[in-house]
Amino acid sequence: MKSLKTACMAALLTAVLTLPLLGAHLVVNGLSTTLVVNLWPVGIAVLLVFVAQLLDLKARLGAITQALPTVSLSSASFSRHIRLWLAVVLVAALIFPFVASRGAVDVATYALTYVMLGLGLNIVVGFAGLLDLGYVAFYAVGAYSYALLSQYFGLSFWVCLPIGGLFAATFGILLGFPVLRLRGDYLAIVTLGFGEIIRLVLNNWDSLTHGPDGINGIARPTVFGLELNRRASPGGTTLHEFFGIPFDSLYAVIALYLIALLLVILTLFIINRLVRMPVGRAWEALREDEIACRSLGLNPTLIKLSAFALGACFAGLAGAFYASRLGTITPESFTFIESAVVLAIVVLGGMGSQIGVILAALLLTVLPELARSFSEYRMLIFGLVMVLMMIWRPQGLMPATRPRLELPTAEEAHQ
Amino acid sequence: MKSPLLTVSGLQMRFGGLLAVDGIEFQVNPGEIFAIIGPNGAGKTTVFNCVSGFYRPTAGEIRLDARAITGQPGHRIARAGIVRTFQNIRLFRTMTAVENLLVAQHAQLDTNWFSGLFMLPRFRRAERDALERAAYWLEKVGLREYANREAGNLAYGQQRRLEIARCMITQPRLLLLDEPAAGLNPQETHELDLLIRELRDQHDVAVLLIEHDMSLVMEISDRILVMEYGRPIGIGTPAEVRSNPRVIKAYLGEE
Amino acid sequence: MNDLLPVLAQQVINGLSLGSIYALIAIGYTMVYGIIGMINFAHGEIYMIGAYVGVVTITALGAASGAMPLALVLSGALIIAVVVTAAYGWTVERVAYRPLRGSPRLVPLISAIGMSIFLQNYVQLGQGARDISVPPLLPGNLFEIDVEGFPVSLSLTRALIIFATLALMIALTLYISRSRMGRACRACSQDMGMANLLGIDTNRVISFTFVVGAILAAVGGVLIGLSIGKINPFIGFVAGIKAFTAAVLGGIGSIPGAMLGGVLLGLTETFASAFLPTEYKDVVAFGLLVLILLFRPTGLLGTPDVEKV
Amino acid sequence: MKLSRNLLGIAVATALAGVAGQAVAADIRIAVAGPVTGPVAQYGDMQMIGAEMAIEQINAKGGIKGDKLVMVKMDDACEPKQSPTVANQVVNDGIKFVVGHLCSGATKPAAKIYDENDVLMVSPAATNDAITAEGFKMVFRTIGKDSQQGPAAGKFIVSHLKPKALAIIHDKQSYGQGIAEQVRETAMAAGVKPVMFEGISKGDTDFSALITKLKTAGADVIYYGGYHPELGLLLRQAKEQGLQAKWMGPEGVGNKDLNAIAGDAVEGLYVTLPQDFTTEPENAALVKAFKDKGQDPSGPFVLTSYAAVEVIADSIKAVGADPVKVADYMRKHTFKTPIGELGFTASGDLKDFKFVVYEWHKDASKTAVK
Repeated sequence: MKSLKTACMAALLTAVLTLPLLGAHLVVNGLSTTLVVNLWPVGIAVLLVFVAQLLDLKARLGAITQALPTVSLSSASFSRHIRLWLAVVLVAALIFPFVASRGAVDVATYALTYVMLGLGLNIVVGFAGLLDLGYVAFYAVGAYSYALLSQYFGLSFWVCLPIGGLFAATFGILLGFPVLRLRGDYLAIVTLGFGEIIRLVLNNWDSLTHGPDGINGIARPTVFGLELNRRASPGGTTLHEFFGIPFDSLYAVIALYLIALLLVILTLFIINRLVRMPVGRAWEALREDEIACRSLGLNPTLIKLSAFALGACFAGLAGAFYASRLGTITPESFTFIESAVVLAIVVLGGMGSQIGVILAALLLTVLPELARSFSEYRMLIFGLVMVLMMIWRPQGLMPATRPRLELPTAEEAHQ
Repeated sequence: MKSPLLTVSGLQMRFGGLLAVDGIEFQVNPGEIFAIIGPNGAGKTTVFNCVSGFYRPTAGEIRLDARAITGQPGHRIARAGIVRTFQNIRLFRTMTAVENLLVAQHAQLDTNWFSGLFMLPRFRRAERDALERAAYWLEKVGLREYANREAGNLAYGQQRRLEIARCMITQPRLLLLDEPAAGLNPQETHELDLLIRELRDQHDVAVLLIEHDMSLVMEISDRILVMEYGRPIGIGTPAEVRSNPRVIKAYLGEE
Repeated sequence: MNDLLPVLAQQVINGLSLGSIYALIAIGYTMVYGIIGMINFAHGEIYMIGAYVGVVTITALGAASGAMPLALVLSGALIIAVVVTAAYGWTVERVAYRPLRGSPRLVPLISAIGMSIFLQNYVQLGQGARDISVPPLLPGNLFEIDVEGFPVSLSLTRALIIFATLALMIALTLYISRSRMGRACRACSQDMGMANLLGIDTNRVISFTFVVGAILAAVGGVLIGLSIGKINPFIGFVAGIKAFTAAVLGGIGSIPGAMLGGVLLGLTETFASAFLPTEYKDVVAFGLLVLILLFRPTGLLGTPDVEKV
Repeated sequence: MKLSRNLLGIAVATALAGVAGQAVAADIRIAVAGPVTGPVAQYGDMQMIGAEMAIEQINAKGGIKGDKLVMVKMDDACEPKQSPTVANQVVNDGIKFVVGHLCSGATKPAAKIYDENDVLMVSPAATNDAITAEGFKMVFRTIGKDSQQGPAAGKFIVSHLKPKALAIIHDKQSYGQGIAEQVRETAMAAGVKPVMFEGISKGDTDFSALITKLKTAGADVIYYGGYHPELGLLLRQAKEQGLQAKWMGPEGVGNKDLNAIAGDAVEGLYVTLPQDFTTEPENAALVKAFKDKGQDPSGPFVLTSYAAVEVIADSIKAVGADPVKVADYMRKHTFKTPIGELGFTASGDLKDFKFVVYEWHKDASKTAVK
């Protein structure tokens, strides 16, 4: 039982903190600004803090989260079943759009986009340990590359997708070069500045990006050449005409979901391979100790640039898909908050842990949609979760575990 | 006399007003164990940092096999064959011991992405070879059963040996050891002595050593450079150095 | 082009007043970074909270007494804003940063970003997302001289900002160089570990740093509320980044540096919007930040720290 | 056949939430989509009270042949990112009629989804031309377009204000910049070339440098395209720096909050607004109904939202609750509403929508300028 004194002190402090901001509500009506005093929230806050201090809740909560089971992916039993688990999840993901409601499929597609962004940022922040706060810039580059290419040159989605990824990767390298020598927090701020500059340029460069109006009428992806719209563009055939079935926009929603799923599977496949390759190990080594890397002959410049480029490439792909799904994009949807949300996903999931990032992405995008009225508190909870995670579980929900490497027996070894 | 492996001539390093190292001259011949000794703050580690490319010397020249490497970036000097350990061990702590040894082989490994992405046989073979070399070196430093343990969780002595193994796996030509015996008990120091001799004899690597443990230095070094306040005060075989009046004065003070 | 002079004079005045606000907030970044080497990402929000508490107090005092003399309302608002915001500064450090002392560099930074998002939405929950307007308490200009037909003026509130910034800066510099706590701060910024060994209660010093930063940000918040007349829960974000740019421009860790950096940034931004289309003002400010960090991360007055191997 | 819950946990839960939303078949649901939260929530409030009043009054008169109208409030916070999710939710819940969305940026992506799913959308506030420029059949609006409001302001400036040096500023948003461009084109067509055409960034608070630039350019008439927060600051800082000029703005600035920020610097501001129908004699009863509920009917989007609901209700009464038939009916007929006789063009815009120039006063009142 912590001493009563500290509990009272804490309660008093809470009162001082919450009285002006929660207790007195500023109301602007016409000419005058008046105060509507409502002490309820202050009372609740003070009571909560008082009780929490009294029962020393903080320490107890900390202990509970510490005890959360960490499923170690590489424990022998789990790895044998990994193939089975992956198959089950994949089948479920494929069946899902055909059974779930249209709203649920749309939310799932939205979530899959964030899974891709999370996996991409996980390379930069999770593996290479470079805190990139301007990640939304590459998302925007991908989206605008597809939008502009499709509008000015009429290129199809499947042609623009790799181009969008390439453009974003180039911007990744452009951003990477100048920040090579910077340490963690300086790097974070420069990337933040870079993200804001990209958004402002997109918003001000009217001749190319139509500024705030953004770009409208972006073509949806085609499925094996079949268009998903109700009316076919000149020379094209639509999905429902091809199959002779009446038009139902559900087909488009399902098709978009499946494309998103395809992109996520592609991302997972590539990243999983990269992590087991020398370049993947180099990323983690860089995160651990850049000086040691240099002393062993690894060139930190190349490692950083490859991390930035790849992270950006996946954001570019997600951006191109986002543009094709929405049909219209404006600079307003590429603000810093997007970067913060994707960072929250990587942090919550567990930096460097792919399964964790996927779970966190699903959680943080589906939960607010489930309770729309609840969505007002979404960002509040994001912020709080980021702080609490760092205090109680910096390693994240599903922390990555080191893969076990079987050593060849002594006889085979030769030198 | 074979041509020297490493030649350092007129080495000077200035930090703002402070002249940390000045007028350092020495050579390390192939297969030789060369030690640098001197009181704390004599500039030993600064010389090390200049040779390994972490500092760009303000004057003087460093040659490897008669090729100048002064001021080249650290990673290029490492690829040229000069690898080092650090006073405070710099292992990749959350990565496993074997992963540390795989990262070290990055320069030699086939880093072709295409073969890696599709796990082509060329890539699988390269990885298997790297794993075998790692197993060999883990065996050599007695850490084989700790292969999958995180480097940060190993005992202090084990971490020291892993760091040395990590250097050796890059097949260096000159190994720089920065106070390897620091913090080791006599038994571990003796094992270290044997390990260094074995590396020099079986893996034709020259060793440049900074060490305070005089018994180890005198016993293992072929030649020794003594430094004080950044300047050389004596160079030669252990016997010559032991009888050099200036060295005795520096170490034992005036009678 | 002799009529360029008054325009330049007016733009310099604009730049000085804008720069003073950045300087007031930049102090918070510089002190915290100087002592525990961490960017207090939530500092912009502390400034926003200062502005809100100021407006709440002004409205309360204004409404309650009606004819309360202006000086009393203003000083009352400043005092209450400073006290409450200092409490926020202390609490943020105690809750979000102290438990993370000594953990890897990314961890406190991410916690700071989380705290910044939390505070923004916490105020939005309490006061709504809409703009709150502040009645012009101090209308009128300190001076309005006519230079060759072009009115050059400085409003009272902006003059107050420049004066307050100068006064606080001098007071703080003296305090840090003269007082016991000041010496402790300087010791901690050199070597936290050693300072701890020598018996300095480093936790108290760190809390003090956050409180001082919060106090200056609160003053900035109240004065901005008065002079600009519009606040909302998001003003802290951009102001925070710009103030950090000022802190880095002047040399992070140096208090006079924060002042110099703030003024320079204010002038750059003002002349950018004077001679370029105004929409590129922010691009120039962010561009400046990226350039400084690339070519002179230690800033104009900062002390370079050699990377020890 | 629903897959077992535990396998697809979250996703299925969403599906069930969707089904549960299905109200009793007889009622006709109308989704009112706009900014319930976010920085321009006060415009969302106007939309909500307008639509709510219309629905209550229609239900009070027995609804439509016995069926009650049900209002479903949807929040998109004026964010282009959220509006498609809201639109999909509307389609998913089987709602056939939408009064909304409010901001141009959020309306564009939603309009495409509604048109493809035969959902009738009537926006009471989005004025950007591009919304009805893509040949949609189900998209209408009960407010004028930028290309109607811009010229009205441009002509007024040239004919009444006769500027020596016209400056045009906008807030780099699709609404503000759209109207500013229209005003520039109208002015240049009439031979008046603006000396300045520049954007400020939304959320900016310090415009002293811009004001000095306006003073240097000797601007005597300044048109601002955007919402009230930034214009309020511009007016206040212009007064501080002694900039003597006549200001003009679109309906986005025309509300009381402008007075709160700018104080008496707002005196003499010209604003183009939909005709203020609250002063019309036949609306007296309606205005009293709002006042009884403590609501202010004079906001620019209150009566347009009311009218939107009324048009939908009248069309359903005529041809039943099939959105496609309602859309065709709306294009062929005119409707008596509190904002006058409304008729729709093929693209869904109002046939003629008069913007009237008002003069704004520091006590937040406004007088029409002849």
